[in-house]
Amino acid sequence: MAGLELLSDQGYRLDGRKASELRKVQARMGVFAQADGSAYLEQGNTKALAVVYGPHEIRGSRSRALHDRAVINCQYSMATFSTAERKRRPHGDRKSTEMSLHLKQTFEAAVMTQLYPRSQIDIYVKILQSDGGNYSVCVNAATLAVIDAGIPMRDYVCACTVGFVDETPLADLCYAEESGGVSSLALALLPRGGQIALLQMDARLHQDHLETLIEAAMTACKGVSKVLDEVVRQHLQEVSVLTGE
Amino acid sequence: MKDTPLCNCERDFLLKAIEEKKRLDGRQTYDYRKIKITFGTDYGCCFVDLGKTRVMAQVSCELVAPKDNRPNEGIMFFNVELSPMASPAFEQGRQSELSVKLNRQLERCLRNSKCIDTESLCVVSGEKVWQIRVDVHMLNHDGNLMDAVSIAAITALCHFRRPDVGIQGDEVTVYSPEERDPIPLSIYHMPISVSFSFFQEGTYLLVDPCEREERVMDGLLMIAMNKHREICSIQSSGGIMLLKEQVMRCSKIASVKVSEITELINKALENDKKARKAGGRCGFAESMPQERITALKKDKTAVEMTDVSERANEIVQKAEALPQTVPSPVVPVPGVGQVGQGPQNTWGLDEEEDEEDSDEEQEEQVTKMEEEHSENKEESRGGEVVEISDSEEEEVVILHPEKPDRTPKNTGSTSHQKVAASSKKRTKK
Amino acid sequence: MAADMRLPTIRKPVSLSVSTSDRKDLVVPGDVITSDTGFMRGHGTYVDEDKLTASVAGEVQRVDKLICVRPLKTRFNGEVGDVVVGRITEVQQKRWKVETNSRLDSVLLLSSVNLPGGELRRRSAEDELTMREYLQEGDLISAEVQSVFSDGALSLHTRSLKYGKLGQGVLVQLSPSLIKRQKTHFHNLPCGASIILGNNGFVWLYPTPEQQEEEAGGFYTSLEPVSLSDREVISRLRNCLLALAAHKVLLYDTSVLYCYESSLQHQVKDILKPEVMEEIVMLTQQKLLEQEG
Amino acid sequence: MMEVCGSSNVTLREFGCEQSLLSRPDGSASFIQGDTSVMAGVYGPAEVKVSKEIYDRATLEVLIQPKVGLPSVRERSQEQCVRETCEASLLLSLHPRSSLTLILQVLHDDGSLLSCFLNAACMALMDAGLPMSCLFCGVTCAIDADGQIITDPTAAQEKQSRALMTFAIDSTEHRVMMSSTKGSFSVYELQQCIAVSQKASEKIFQFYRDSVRRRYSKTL
Amino acid sequence: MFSTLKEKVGEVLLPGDEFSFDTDDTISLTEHVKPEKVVCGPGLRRSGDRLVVCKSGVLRHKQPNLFWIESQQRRYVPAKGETIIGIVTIKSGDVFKVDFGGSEQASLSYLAFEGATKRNRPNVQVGDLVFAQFAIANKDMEPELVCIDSSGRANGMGVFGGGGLLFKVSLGLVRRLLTPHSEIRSDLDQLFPCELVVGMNGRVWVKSSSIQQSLIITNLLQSSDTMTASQRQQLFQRVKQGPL
Repeated sequence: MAGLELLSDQGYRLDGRKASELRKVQARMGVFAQADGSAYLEQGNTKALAVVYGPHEIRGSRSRALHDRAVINCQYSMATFSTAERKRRPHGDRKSTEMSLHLKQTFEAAVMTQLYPRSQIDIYVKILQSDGGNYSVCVNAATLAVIDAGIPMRDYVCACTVGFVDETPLADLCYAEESGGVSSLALALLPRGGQIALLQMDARLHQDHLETLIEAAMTACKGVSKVLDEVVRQHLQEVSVLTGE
Repeated sequence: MKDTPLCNCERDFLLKAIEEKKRLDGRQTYDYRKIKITFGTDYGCCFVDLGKTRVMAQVSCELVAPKDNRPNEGIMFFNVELSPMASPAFEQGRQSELSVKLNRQLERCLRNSKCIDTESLCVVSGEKVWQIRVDVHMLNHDGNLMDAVSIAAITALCHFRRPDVGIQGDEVTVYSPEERDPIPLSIYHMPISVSFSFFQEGTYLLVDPCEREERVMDGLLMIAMNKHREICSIQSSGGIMLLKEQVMRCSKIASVKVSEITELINKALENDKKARKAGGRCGFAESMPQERITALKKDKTAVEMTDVSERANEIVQKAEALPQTVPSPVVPVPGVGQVGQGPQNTWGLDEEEDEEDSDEEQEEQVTKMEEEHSENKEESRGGEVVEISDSEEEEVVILHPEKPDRTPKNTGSTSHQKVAASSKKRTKK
Repeated sequence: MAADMRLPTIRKPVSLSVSTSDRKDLVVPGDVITSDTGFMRGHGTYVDEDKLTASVAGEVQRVDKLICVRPLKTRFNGEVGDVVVGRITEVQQKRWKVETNSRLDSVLLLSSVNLPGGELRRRSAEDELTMREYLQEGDLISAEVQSVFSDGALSLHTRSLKYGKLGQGVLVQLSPSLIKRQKTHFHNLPCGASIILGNNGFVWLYPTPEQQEEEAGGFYTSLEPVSLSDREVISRLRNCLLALAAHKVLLYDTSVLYCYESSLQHQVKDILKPEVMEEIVMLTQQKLLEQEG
Repeated sequence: MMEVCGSSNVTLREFGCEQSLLSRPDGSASFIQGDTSVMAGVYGPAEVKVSKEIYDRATLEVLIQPKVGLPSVRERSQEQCVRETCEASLLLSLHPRSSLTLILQVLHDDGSLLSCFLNAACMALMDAGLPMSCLFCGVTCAIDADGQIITDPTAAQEKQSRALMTFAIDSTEHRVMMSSTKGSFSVYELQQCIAVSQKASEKIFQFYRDSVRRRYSKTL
Repeated sequence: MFSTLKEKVGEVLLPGDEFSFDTDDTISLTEHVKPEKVVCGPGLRRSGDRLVVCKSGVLRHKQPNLFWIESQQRRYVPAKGETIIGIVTIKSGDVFKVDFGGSEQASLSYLAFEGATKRNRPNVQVGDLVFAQFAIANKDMEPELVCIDSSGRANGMGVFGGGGLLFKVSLGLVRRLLTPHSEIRSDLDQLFPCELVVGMNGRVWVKSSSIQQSLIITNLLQSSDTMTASQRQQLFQRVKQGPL
């Protein structure tokens, strides 16, 4: 691996965090007036914007409609200026398409789509600045946007990536760590029931370590969920005061 | 073109059957379908049959300039092609969700796990490296494409030989296989994907779902591992809720399955190597099923040429005269030869003979069935005998054709020696 | 013409001192509302392991044994009798599809409209063919919810003279939760314009008609030019509505009117400037409080 | 001129065929000529896209999948050759406003690929039970530097040849339904190649017949 | 021609094989034979004065003068009066759209059920199976299904009840199953009691007392497609004796 030491002997990481420490999460809901729901979320230096439209009548080919539940349509894109190298294609390549697909399946698991037969819910997520953990940040931002749109969900969906270095799981990887060749695992969790909505892992890892890694990821996700919970309650309070009759 | 819709009764039945631990084809919950690995004439060409699912992988290579950030590494490129042959729902040239999923999962499984030594593919640093391209074509879709794809891809990579290169100064020479023996790739480990499907919100779990099971499942968990029990990739898909315990259980099952499949691949590779060493032909002509009723093979045939010049003249005439004047060879009684005096029909297909044939073959069939019967008894816990594996066997009817008594009318008729076909069919038992 | 450009600033909410936030029961998705099984599950909730759990973020409402969670913001959930303003999206066999800001496009059956020439006329095949002459894609209508289909789609009707095709005017799309339910949603405001406050959050502003045209069947629309003064009134109203919506003030005839009156000291184009908006809304709210108190 | 006839080059490599080997398509076949091998699958008559609908006959689509990489111009032109042959033999007017899709997958290319495509296509169409006015087969002839005609050439023979011709020949009157040629040759050579191909086609048609007969041997 | 045709009954024919109408190929020493009428079934077509085979398969004959080609086709082409198993895919207004495995979906009016009126609509959901008959099956028109016979009776047609399994077999096997004294059927009868619905479109629905039995029947039928009668009987015998 590259010469960089991902975890110092003192137990500090490249950016000075402890192994299980998350990056700072900041978020705001209801950033757009026109959309049914929207949110902006920063996790460290990764920044994402999520917008939700719907549920609404299916536009385009009607054959996509499902007679027993809503279709979730996700689009993930990265701003051309989001990475150090200017991206030529903001969306449509294999990786983005896959990411859209993963977002879609994550929310299909969490959103109560059976309440809206024959309709469609659009979730658009854009990465404004990328510094690792793009998938997790998108999920977290989209969760807030879905809540803002008043669409029923079983629970929050929180996501986090974890890595594995020197027998130690590292929570919430940043770009330097991700590209440093550690085995990384991304996990989307419904924290209350401990259900995993999406699990994805890359690179080699011995079977015996899997459990510790999943455990660490679940803890990290629960950490994220606390922050999101605060954001939602704060927002709820502010708005409900305004509409107070 | 649309796929046939799934009706409610099928869905209900399948779910109920799964609850009772029964599967459509009589398998147990954690059983794989029959895996069959065959190779093509080329190096790096591999066919995998997983039950009725069938895929083909072909590895090819090319000298290209390396990527800027990795000047000393060869390039791996994967392409999973969902040919419309495999299912009417697949459209050509469209990036469907499934194709993205399979492509990315294969990349993740084989490239990100660094199973191939890409540094050994470097020819001239920063200038020329080998690009290894793996094309996987779906031929028939009956569920669990991912596992079939991963087996086919890794087997084809193991089977592949790239041409040797020599460097003299700035000159790079690529030697043809005749000049120098081609070189195999160096493969560190063999990641194999194992798919688990979940039903009824994760209550039930099946290994290797077939197409109809895939259509009623809630979600899928794909775990790629090697035989050293190292996980190379995990991917969940579909809207399922997993619990940690389920993931752990699946990873344990996967490690068992992976070691079985790895063994099978190694055996297949070894057999092929032996066959090639023995100098036998290992092309499709050999892999062509000999005993299928729907298959027929004809040895090298000479075309009788005695009246070619006449015919050629005839054509000249035709070109000049009106086409109607052609003595049109209407087949008065089909089945019997016509104008020319072609060689005798070499296939004993008179009805009598045929009956004899089938009688014999029935006897064979019986013994075969009995064998399998006892096998099944050992296999099946609970004594459910009727398993598909043997009813499938029923398709295989051996109708050994009579040795063709070709009349050597033509000079060109060469006798062709049949190489005993080493049947590469094996069941996973 | 000087352009007015501003840097983004954090919008300060109009803070009314009555921060009685604990007064309401606020929940977020996944929160257990009660584990008592004696309650009935309403909108915005689901039962998970015998616990009544919220599925949306909002305020818990209890009617007898029925527990609902009302989200802060949502698409229009139509009920029978609601007045809606909508746009025709499609002409189908014997029906129009109408976009009404609900989950599915609403349906306006050919049999639920008044056709010119007698209310109780049978719908002939000819009518089916000339449906596009009455209403075509893009037309705006006002209508009333007649019934709700099992999948949640609304069936509309325009069998009253007050409903039908809309002519010249301005459509303002707002959140449905800001519209206050009232006896009537059609108002001729004293400021010289009329307003239809659709329950679906679509608000229609139009010049007050001289007199009701009879026998038009609701398909005739006047194309006479609207006078400048009327236009100005309508634009002012539109901006007032947006200002009120931005500060989440419930919309009904009085609040709109008060806001209009408060805005008179500013030019129409200035109303949407944040500080002006804040001022106007403050004034409106004070007036409303006075009136209540 | 008789020296051509005496040549031992005029042989067909051993060939084989398997029908109904795939479970999904309505008809399938694999055809092997020496080492050259093609798999064919047919779907139809099935639903047709509105944009491709023809009011008085079925729409036939032929797709050729190369073994490596994506289909290119070469495949497109082969697709057209095969499609035109199939269109001439199929009774497309019996299934108006429907689609027939024929997919051909190269399994191994060792010369005479186009003729192998045609043979596999014919077997697959027969397996699908589509109405046809006649059968067809493909024969490839190469003319080498010495002017000798080689039927069913291997890839190496193709490379050394001066001209390469592929003919599709129908089963009833042994007429040429399609021809695709490359390289230079004289009129006489062309005629001779046609004659050779017609002769060779008899063998292939007899093979078709044997093959189908064998297939139905159980229900006879 | 009649005689040449008859000679060929039971033989395998290929597309392009022809029979000419001329009687001179049969040299009759007796009086001139009257040209006989021949009815062409599937796979045979008249073209001018010839009879052309257009599908590969075995030539079959039924008295007095009906000839057809029996083939192992998989794709179904609708024909008037045939009964099929369809899957309801869309409910739109007054009609259901039904998938039957052909080239387009058939329409089925909700009034075409026994006892259905404008008020009393049949209870059919999307995804349900219907057993219905073609009222219109014409290559140029949308096929139309009905679930009543000419006298307005259901006659076994209509929506399927719950349970059971649907599977596909070749069209040839379906025809074999539906022949008046089908051997396969009688063999099956000896195995277990079961409810079997066979559609001409290659779909078979089976319901029996247990899931296991339904599965066995499904697999037996699917495999008997490629078996000779004696092989099949052996297999059935084995299943019967098997410890079930």
